[in-house]
Amino acid sequence: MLTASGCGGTGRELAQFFDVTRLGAFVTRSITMAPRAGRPTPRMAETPSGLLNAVGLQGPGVEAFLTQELPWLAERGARTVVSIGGGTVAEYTALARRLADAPGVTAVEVNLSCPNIEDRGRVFARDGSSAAEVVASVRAATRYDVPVIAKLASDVADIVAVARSCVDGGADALAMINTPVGMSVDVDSMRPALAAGTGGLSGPAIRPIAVRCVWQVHAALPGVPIIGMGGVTSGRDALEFVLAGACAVAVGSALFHDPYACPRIQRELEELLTERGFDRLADAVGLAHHPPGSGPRGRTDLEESSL
Amino acid sequence: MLTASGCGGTGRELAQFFDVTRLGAFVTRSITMAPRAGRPTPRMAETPSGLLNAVGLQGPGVEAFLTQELPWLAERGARTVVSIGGGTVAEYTALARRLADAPGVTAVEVNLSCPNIEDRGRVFARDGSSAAEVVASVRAATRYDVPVIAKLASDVADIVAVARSCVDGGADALAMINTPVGMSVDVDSMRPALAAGTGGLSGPAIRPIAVRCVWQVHAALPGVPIIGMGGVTSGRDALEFVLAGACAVAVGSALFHDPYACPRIQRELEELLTERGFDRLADAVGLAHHPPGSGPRGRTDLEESSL
Amino acid sequence: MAASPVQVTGTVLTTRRVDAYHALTVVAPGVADRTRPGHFVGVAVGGPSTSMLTRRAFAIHDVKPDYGGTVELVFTVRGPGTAWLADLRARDTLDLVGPLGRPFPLPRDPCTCVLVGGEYGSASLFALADALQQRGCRIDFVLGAPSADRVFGALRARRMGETTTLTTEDGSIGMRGKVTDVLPGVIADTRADVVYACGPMAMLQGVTAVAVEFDIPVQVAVEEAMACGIGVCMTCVLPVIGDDGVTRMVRACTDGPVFRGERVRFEDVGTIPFDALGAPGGRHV
Amino acid sequence: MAASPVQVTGTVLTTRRVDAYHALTVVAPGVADRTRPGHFVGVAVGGPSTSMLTRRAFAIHDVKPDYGGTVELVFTVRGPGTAWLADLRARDTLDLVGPLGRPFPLPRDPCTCVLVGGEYGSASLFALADALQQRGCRIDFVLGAPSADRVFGALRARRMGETTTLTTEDGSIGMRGKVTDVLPGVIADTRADVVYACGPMAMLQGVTAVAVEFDIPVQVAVEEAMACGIGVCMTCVLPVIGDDGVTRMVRACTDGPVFRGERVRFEDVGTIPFDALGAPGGRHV
Ligand SMILES: Cc1cc2nc3c(=O)[nH]c(=O)nc-3n(C[C@H](O)[C@H](O)[C@H](O)COP(=O)(O)OP(=O)(O)OC[C@H]3O[C@@H](n4cnc5c(N)ncnc54)[C@H](O)[C@@H]3O)c2cc1C
Ligand SMILES: Cc1cc2nc3c(=O)[nH]c(=O)nc-3n(C[C@H](O)[C@H](O)[C@H](O)COP(=O)(O)OP(=O)(O)OC[C@H]3O[C@@H](n4cnc5c(N)ncnc54)[C@H](O)[C@@H]3O)c2cc1C
Ligand SMILES: Cc1cc2nc3c(=O)[nH]c(=O)nc-3n(C[C@H](O)[C@H](O)[C@H](O)COP(=O)(O)O)c2cc1C
Ligand SMILES: Cc1cc2nc3c(=O)[nH]c(=O)nc-3n(C[C@H](O)[C@H](O)[C@H](O)COP(=O)(O)O)c2cc1C
Ligand code: FES
Ligand code: FES
Repeated sequence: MLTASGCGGTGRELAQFFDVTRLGAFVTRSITMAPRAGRPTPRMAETPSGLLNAVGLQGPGVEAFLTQELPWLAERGARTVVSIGGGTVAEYTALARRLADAPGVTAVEVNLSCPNIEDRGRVFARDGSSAAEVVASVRAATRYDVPVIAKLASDVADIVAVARSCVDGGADALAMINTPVGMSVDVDSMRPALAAGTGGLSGPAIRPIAVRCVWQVHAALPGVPIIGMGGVTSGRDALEFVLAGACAVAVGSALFHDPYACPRIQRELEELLTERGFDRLADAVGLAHHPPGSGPRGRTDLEESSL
Repeated sequence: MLTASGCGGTGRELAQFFDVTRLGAFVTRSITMAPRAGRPTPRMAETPSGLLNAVGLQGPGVEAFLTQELPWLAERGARTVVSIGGGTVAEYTALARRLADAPGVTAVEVNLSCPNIEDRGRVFARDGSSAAEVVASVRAATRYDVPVIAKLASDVADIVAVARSCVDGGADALAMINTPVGMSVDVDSMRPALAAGTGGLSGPAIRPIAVRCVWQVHAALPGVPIIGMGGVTSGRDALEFVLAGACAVAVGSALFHDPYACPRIQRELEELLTERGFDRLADAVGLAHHPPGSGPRGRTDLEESSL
Repeated sequence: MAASPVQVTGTVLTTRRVDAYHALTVVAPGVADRTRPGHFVGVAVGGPSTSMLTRRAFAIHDVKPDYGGTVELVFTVRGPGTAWLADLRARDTLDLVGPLGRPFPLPRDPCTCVLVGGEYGSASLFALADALQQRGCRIDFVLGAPSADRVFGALRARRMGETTTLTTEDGSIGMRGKVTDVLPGVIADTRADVVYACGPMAMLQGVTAVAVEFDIPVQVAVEEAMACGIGVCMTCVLPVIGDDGVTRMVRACTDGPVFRGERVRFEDVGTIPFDALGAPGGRHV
Repeated sequence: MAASPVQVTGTVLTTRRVDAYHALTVVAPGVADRTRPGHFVGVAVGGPSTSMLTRRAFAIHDVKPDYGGTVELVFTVRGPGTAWLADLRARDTLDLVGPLGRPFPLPRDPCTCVLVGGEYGSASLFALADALQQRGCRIDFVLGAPSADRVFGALRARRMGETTTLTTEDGSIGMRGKVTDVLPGVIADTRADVVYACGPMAMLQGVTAVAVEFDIPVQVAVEEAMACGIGVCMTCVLPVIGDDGVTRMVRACTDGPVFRGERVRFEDVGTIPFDALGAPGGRHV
């Protein structure tokens, strides 16, 4: 059980509620080179079973992160995945270099949902080749024993193609999904509900899209570890991702509702696995792809279309 | 107020509840050349504020449609938009020709969310150029005074690019969005909840994604009429689409819950418009793009990224 | 075709537990008036800001003239929707659409009818029994369930039926076994002319097989997952053989839920039979 | 920093209407124990299958020792979440996280305090008044709202305060106008040492301007839309000037909701001031 990037604060806030060292890993918000004040408010709008946010990567910048946030996590022995975000390949690379000799970095997660300044603001995650370029240079700048995770977004025509590019670029694992772009208009003010106009949609509303992405990528790249996320609020939700092919599950917006969500979901998942006779999580990963029987309902003819 | 394709049956079912001639238009399910039995069951799964379906365009084929369904609508004087679906450009063209001399066709809607048999099953809506090709040939085969509507899906990296291709191909209007592809795994049977594996996600869960698509396309192509849909359940939801840029709104899954949804939403929308001092719907279309004041909160700096 | 359905927001009159089941009586005049045996209702669950979009289908158990007309539903808690229903109290409101579906066809002349109910499936049989008795028919009941607490309406069946045979899989009441174990005996003893059945799909398949063996007609009320209940979404289909011998994927909600048992291709439920109209590579394609 | 918050599922003890407001008393021992004046709670709304994901924030109005500890919330129905809360009845359960936020700082020595409340904002002032009085402070109240039914706690203010001045925009009770119209007079008359305020942002801005004019400290409790209330989501930020003179986008939920009024850049709320830390094109970028 991991926290999802940007949803667990600095770790200190959640530590009031439970022991963060018992997390599979604490994933930081996406760290940028310079401090960022983020987007104006309103930054959030509730939608049916979902939440739109436009925080805009507010954060203190990598230097302050390394002096004020990472050491706190490291001292406690929390496994820490550092998420990084940038506007150019060079910025991602510089971030990875800066993290390379920091103690206490369990893995580096590359948040590819940032606009590429050099490509008219096109988001890296929507273009397999620029995503791969970022991943390759982060991989090269990162210590060999620190895994690099590429975090993908669902706003693409072919998630498998992007996933494959990232793996070819050297990603050790994939995290998905980041928030699809959404929008809400306030019918009273007759203006967008978020100051930034559009925002990222998270929560149970997107779970079917996230599960589909995990399913498709696991089917195409069965050997690649996947961290599944998007609307996980319970052990049943987590198991849905595991059965679709995720070997780890991250919890985001659910933390806003239930600060104890991570340990609770972990416990619920363990119970469900035990009930179903699994000794280890690994035995359940991707199991929904392989029907136990082979009756006509068991057929897996998954055309990608909705029709 | 329109019905969304595939959500209003043949028209007869809804006529038990309200007068279908009072609809802005009745949109048929997507008609195919040959009869289709569709996908096996289970064809539906409920998700948080959403619904996954994999009906698979079950229908009687165009001949039976023209003899048994269209005349019923035409006799009553219902405005009918005929949605068509095919696996090749030729099939769409043949359908458009077959409809060309049928009386009672108000418009033709091209459902582009069908797999292109000639492009390894890639869905037309995900590829601007093949979408444009379909639209152009349907446009050519359709009477000049019958508008052709291109129906787009949100599962693309750049909805504006696809929209532009379709308009360049001759689309008179755009309908959006068709259902994003989603999936749900039943954690008890440990198999996909739908027999088809993946399905189309509809309902309020996708409304933020749909509103964002309408907003982006209206911003880029302000002169093109847009039919907005995706999770409309109330007059407020409909107004959200109108303010984002839709000049008409379609109701899909909400019909499953409330068979009177169309007339109710129409009435609610009219009340909201009156409250806000609009004489005509047209005056509200796209209004959220143009802030009345110009304070700092009124700025419309809409980067497309979620960050 | 069904009576024209209406949507009503009814008030819950009473709630009670009956063994493993919950029973809910709701004031719903427009629905009650039009209901015939075998009809069902679509119930909105979860309240105003719910995340549950689809109505839940429930057979109409009882219709009473009180307060302008009430309907009673009997249900078991299966998931979040039925859990919400079970929490309702008197005076809460409930949003219903109904009556839906095609009711049970009734014989023109008096005859002997065996009514077979599995679990809560028996809920729709009592109104049917009433209607049949009014036409002078003889009624015999066969009710089954996994255990005693899940046999619904045994007392009422004993009051109404000429005979009533109960079966439970654990033997906690009646005969140990399934309804199909005892049905041939009941049909033979009563010289039944027709069988009506409502319950799980596997039971309906078994009952149909028995009736076919005896060469008597059988009417089954099927249960398929439904998104709309009014015939517009096409999610509730199953393969049924038409008068013309052609198998079509028909809607359980409006073409059913009552079908002639021998017309339902039970073996193929959950598939598109290769010879169904419009099947991939099949007829007419 | 706040007392360590906890999550509890409390039972609703009483519900009542107070003019335009609803008041809800909930048994929540762990929360009640730790609450200090100015704390708030995050309340889960909508029940088990709700479509509403975020908790709603409410100031803690009153804490009582009954049943191990109760908290009272006072609220007005604004949208679906508060509508759901307003429908709760005694014995229903409510899921709370709290106490949250930094409470009002208290003066070390006895002094004269003016407490300014706008609409339901006055709800958090009575516990504060209690604490101040225990330290020997003199309390004067200024409460305002658009109309009489939306002034909360006038009676209690009259009981507790040395003086109580009411204002309504429609003049239906007290003086016609806003709290800021009367505040200078009250400060002058009482020779106030400090102002505490809770209410709409525009009011807090006005109150701060008055206090600055008089050169006395002012503590304001702000209200910003919050997704988490516990400091992890960064949606509730506003520009506040730090001790070092640098403006930062700080969290209303954990860095506030109580701030020194003159530190809050009210004019710039809803923007990123160009000179804020990390502003685009601004400091350190
Ligand atoms: C015509 C008809 C009559 C019925 N009569 C009764 C009755 O009298 N008493 C009773 O207890 N139950 C009856 N059912 C089954 C009842 O509809 C389901 O138990 C109920 O929908 C489950 O909802 P849930 O939210 O508790 O469970 P979930 O499993 O969480 O439901 C999720 C979704 O699946 C659908 N669904 C799941 N199982 C079924 C099913 N078996 N049939 C239809 N939809 C399903 C639900 O409608 C919903 O959309 C009937 C079903 C049909 C089709
Ligand atoms: C620290 C704090 C203390 C508060 N104390 C009180 C109180 O004592 N009494 C009272 O009546 N109200 C109080 N509020 C405001 C209260 O939180 C909102 O009225 C409530 O969240 C509205 O929820 P809704 O679902 O009814 O409305 P909606 O407008 O539908 O809410 C939708 C979303 O917006 C958020 N939201 C909307 N308006 C506000 C707002 N002004 N502040 C915070 N979040 C908002 C909601 O939390 C929710 O996520 C307080 C807010 C804060 C931040
Ligand atoms: C408020 C908020 C802030 C987020 N910030 C980041 C971020 O900094 N980097 C990132 O990669 N993802 C970020 N995300 C996306 C989440 O990590 C996660 O991918 C997404 O929310 C889906 O999971 P959920 O539905 O469990 O929230 C953020 C999400 C939210 C709601
Ligand atoms: C059961 C079902 C069947 C559908 N069939 C079609 C179809 O045949 N053709 C089509 O273009 N869209 C079809 N759609 C998509 C809808 O027309 C609509 O785009 C989508 O459901 C979003 O709107 P909603 O959220 O209001 O349902 C179908 C949707 C559902 C739920
Ligand atoms: S449930 Fe929708 S067609 Fe039967
Ligand atoms: S509300 Fe989440 S950080 Fe303040």
